[in-house]
Amino acid sequence: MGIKWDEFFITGDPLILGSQIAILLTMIGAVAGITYLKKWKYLWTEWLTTVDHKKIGIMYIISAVLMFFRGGMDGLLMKAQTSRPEMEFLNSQHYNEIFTTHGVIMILFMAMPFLIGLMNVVIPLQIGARDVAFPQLNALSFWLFFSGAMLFNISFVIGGSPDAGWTSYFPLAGKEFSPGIGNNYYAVALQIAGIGTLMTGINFIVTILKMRTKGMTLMKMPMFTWTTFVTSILIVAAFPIFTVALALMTFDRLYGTHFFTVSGGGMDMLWANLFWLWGHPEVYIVALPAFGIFSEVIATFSRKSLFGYKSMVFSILGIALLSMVVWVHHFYTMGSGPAVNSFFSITTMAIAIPTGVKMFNWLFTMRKGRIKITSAMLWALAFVPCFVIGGVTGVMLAMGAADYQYHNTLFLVAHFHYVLIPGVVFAVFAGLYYWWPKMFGFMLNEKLGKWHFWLFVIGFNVTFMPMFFLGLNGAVRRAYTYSAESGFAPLFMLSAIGSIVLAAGFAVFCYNIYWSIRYADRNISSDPWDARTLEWSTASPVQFYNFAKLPEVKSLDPFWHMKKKNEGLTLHDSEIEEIHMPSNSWLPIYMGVIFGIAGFFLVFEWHIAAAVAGIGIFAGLIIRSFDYNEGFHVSKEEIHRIENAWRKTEGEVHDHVS
Amino acid sequence: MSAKVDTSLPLEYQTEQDRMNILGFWVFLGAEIVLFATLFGVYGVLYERFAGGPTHKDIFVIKDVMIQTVLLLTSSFTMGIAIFEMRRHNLKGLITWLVITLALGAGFLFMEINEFIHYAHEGATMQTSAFLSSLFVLLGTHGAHVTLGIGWATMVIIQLLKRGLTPTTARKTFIIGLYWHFLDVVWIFIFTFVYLKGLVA
Amino acid sequence: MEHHQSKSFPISHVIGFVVSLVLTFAAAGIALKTNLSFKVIMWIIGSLAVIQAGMQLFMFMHLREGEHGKTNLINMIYAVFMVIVIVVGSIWVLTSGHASH
Amino acid sequence: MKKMLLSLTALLPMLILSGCNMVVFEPQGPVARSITELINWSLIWMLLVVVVVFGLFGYIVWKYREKPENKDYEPPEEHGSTLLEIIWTGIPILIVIALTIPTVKTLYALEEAPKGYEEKEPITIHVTSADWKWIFSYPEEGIETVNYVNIPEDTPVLFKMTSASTMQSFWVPALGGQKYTMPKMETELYLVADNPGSYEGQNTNFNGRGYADMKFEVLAQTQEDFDQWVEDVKDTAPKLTEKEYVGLLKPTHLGRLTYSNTHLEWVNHADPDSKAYTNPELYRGHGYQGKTFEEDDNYKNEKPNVIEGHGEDKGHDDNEENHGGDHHGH
Ligand code: HEA
Ligand code: HEA
Ligand code: CUA
Ligand SMILES: [Cu+2]
Repeated sequence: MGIKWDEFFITGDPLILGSQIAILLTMIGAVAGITYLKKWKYLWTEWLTTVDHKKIGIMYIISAVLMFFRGGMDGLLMKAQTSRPEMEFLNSQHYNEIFTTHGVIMILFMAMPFLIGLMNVVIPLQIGARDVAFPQLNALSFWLFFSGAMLFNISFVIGGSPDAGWTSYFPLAGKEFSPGIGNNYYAVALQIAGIGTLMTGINFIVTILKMRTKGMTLMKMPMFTWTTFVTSILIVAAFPIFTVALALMTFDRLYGTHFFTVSGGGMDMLWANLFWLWGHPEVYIVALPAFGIFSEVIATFSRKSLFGYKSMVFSILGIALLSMVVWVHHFYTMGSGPAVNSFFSITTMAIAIPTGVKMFNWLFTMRKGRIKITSAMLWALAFVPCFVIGGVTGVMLAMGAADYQYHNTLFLVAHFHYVLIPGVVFAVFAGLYYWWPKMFGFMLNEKLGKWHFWLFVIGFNVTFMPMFFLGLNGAVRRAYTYSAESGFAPLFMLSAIGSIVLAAGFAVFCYNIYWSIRYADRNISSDPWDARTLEWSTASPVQFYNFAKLPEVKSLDPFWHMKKKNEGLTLHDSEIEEIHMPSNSWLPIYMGVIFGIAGFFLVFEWHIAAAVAGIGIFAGLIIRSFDYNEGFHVSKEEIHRIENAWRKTEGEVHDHVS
Repeated sequence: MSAKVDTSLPLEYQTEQDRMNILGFWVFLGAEIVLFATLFGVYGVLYERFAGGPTHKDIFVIKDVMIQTVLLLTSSFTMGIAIFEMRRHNLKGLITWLVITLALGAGFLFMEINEFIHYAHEGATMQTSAFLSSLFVLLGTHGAHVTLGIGWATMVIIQLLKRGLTPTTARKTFIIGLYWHFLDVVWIFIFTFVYLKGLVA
Repeated sequence: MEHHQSKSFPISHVIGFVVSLVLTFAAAGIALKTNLSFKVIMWIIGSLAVIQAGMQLFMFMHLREGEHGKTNLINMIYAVFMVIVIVVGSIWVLTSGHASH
Repeated sequence: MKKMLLSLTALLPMLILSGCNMVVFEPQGPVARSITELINWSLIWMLLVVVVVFGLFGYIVWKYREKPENKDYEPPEEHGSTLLEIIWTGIPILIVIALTIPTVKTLYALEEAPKGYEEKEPITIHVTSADWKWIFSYPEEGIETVNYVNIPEDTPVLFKMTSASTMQSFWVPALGGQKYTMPKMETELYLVADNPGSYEGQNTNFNGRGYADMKFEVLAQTQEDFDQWVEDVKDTAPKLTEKEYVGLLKPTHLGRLTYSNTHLEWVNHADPDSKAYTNPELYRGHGYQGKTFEEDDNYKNEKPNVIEGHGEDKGHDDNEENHGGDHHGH
């Protein structure tokens, strides 16, 4: 096969060498540690083969936090490089790889899994179900995502990172201009992860349509469930486009076809078109669940039901529909003519309308409330002003003619960090602080939480606010350096300082997790926030079957009303029935691994090896087809024992702090 | 999940899990439609970019295409009959019609492979031009789906033979039926917007 | 759904099959044997394809059957919306402006 | 929250100080000016939105925050208000309309020679971007420059732009907005400079290692100076040969170059059938190398593959038949 071993590992760069050693040491350490603690069996049976939505959710979140770390490191390196003019810290090639992996990792391997993780943990609980519709498929989704993420991440030590931007525009990303295999990693790893995401979408659509507990009509669903539902629809509508685009990219790069190439009649603009047909909905795929999280958090901590529930639902639907018809705003400057640009300017600006409705509904949810400023709520509060800045600058970009001056400048970079970070990162932080007790049975430290919050929010504004002004002064994105005469230096420096504060905030967050695992009080109530939705009506951490008796719903905010009227909170022995649960399975992780191997060979263009691994994929599918495992039943005694452990007296839901 | 069985419904709809699987498959078909739509869009953009290579009229052979079409249409019909027999709890009829369906599908595949070989002989490969890249990938994706469908249906037939008609096997059969009809629907559009469009005078 | 269990002859399938053959050959005839303009032909055979696809969906795939008839219908309508956005949108965007003169 | 707002306000003066000479707000020609006007218009409305939301936000959060005094206050059940919801749907609709109208007008206007200059005969300059340099051809004058372009003041310049390699974007912020340059196709952009002066132009669309330094100078001159410069170039500059030109297209940085003929004589990269001068080997160098395809210019189809006499009798410039990789007939 002519394997070039001398090119296999990336060598010669001290930063990368350091990472290689660090990775190796971490791996050895992890293996040794698990062996020493004799945890292999536990790991295998409790986590790696699990089909429990809560554990899958937690695995998503852990991966996402790790990816945030990696992506954040990339961000810091970029900030260091541009902190001074003519800086010689990273060379241009290295910078290009870093912003590419930063963008891909942050959006696809941090934001997506973080939100999908929270969805996994929360949605079945919120709708009063025992699991998702297809638990095994859910595990498969996770392992495919994980496999794709790992494949993408090894690129910087083995074979070389992709370096054509997270948008990977052709012709640059084609073989003529990027002959290295870095961009194969992009095409293959995102494909694997994308398939997983697509299946998550299908799974959640069916779960939400079919598994809602008795009485929960669509218009009684919690807002996070609504946004998850609509996001899932967007995933199913948009991800196949990306699947095709990536496949065509793979064909162009590996098999010499001419979809996007310069020669043979290929059309570079077609890639941009397909990428954004997926890419724009993608940014709302990450934004919508985040909006759902804020809705839950704001309602809970204002002690009021969501203002304008119906208009909230309609604006979500409106955003989703509009988001499918705005993609051209990412390439107004491609010259498709004023008619096209006008059309897409209008559709894009129209998204401000439903988003504004949501904004004001949130504000008016708080009005007349009693706003309890916890860490979770702080994130939701900071979201409002920060996202408005991101949103209105989005509207400025949406004006086609004006975009001719902003496009591909740091103004754009500032815009999307101002929507992505408040819109997604703040939301996952809010969600994490909010649902942490539900996941683990103890709370994150509130004091550290506030440090985390202030450092991160201030750092964020200091980092990205200057970029608006740099952009308006002509500083372009993706440039690894700039001249001293440009006059950009002070603002770049300010921005770099901001990113250090930002990183300090993130470090406090990590420390908070560590601290809370070690010291936090384990003896907390199952409903510590005095919350409103069903997930709080069961134990913390949630027992594996979620609900001993599936709750019945009569109104919005069902748990709130159950508490108010004191009904449905008790559990009589006579109500306990056997519960049927799905069994663990090794197939999902097997499929993840085999996909990863096949993908790896494909990246290196070792087609025969890839084909052999491909047979393994089919073997897995066949085994699945013949698998008739019916799951198992939980006995009444076991349920009785588990329920007694957390319900102190019959029917009592623990009192809440506050 | 195995608990409630509603025997007033056709076998494949009797349990909640089966109903969820069927709904899930419909959603998956929605995704498949988007996938093929993207390929059609790509073809629609690139279909006249011959780069000096062969054009539609140089390579399409209408007679073969008509045979392929009739084969696939008939197989969709026989698949319908198979499901019809399933609903009558006629296992033997079901399997017979399934096998006929697969034979027709295999015939279609055989024709398609021959067609590709013929194209290659005319100097029309996937590397020749954008038009041919998009043509091969569109047809190839459909063909790969048919191949997968044949393999999958074979698995289902084996399970039917082993286990007889149960709600689970019935559901699996029903789903492969949906899949097969769907491939036929895609072909109708390939027939119209690739072959006929390319050959219009 | 009941109608299937009782019947012994799959009449709707046979009708569907015949109709699909007729539509197919009609489309081929119009495309290959008439001298209508390209546009007109494409509109006609395009419509025939849509009719035939709809027929398959309702007659063979039992789109409206079961408790999810409505959901399935919405699903398909949404899919058609996506098809239009992707196909028409892409072609429009990539063939106007500088690409069209 | 307070702290955050405070830190924001502390930032502001600094930003404004450095902001008062932002190039986008100092247009040097009618094209850029029309965009700046649009931007200023949008800024007014955006500021309004920001003020309203921030105001409401501050007021509500301050007034209804939990304090020791209101521990027992139980908020009312409240599900919405149709009137309010209509208001905050309606007003944004009006704002969007207010933004749409000038946007669409400007979009159409930017495709034509700017207002007030319709009479003046525009000069045409072909722009060819390559990795990582800008090549300017003056077909009327018969001269060519690399990495700088001289234009007469007060004269509309029609840039006809294409690329010899990747997708790039031509941007001279002081004079107007940007547009992409792409291989085998042509985009057009009008710019006018009010006064003599030097303006920086650059690529904004990332295209690999040399991207950050892909800049050029636009020098606007008086008509006399410009004519003089053209004469000088014609008299003194060397002639460009195809061989030399192929060298120019390699992925390199070049300083300024000047020639007394143009490469359009043998190739116009905007032509859909033009030769692609790609150099895959020169882009190697980072990471594990995959296989590259020999036929970087699709050698297989050098002669149109003619089967059954198709298209043979018709000439190459017949528009109907000559679709070879084209753009639906440029
Ligand atoms: C979570 C992600 C997210 C979100 C939510 C948004 C939201 C929006 N985005 Fe953004 N965008 C990105 C992520 C996101 N974007 C990314 C990642 C890119 C760059 C990708 C790349 O090139 O690498 C990008 C790029 C981008 C561009 C391309 C620019 C260019 O390349 O030149 C444009 C242009 O129109 C745009 C517009 C908008 C608009 C109009 C919104 C709107 O949805 C915003 C709506 C919100 C508000 C307006 C605020 C609240 C509303 C009110 C208070 C009501 C009243 C307001 C008005 C009437 C104005 N975005
Ligand atoms: C969700 C998405 C997301 C998020 C959260 C971020 C977060 C950040 N991004 Fe992001 N960014 C993108 C998505 C995102 N970005 C995208 C899509 C692009 C475009 C890519 C492209 O052009 O192709 C981009 C591009 C981009 C650029 C532009 C590059 C260029 O065009 O030249 C820059 C430059 O500064 C940047 C910086 C940052 C920084 C500093 C953060 C920070 O918020 C990161 C904060 C996180 C940390 C800092 C975590 C690490 C913390 C530590 C390491 C602390 C130390 C710990 C201990 C001591 C224990 N990003
Ligand atoms: Cu790009 Cu024509
Ligand atoms: Cu967008």
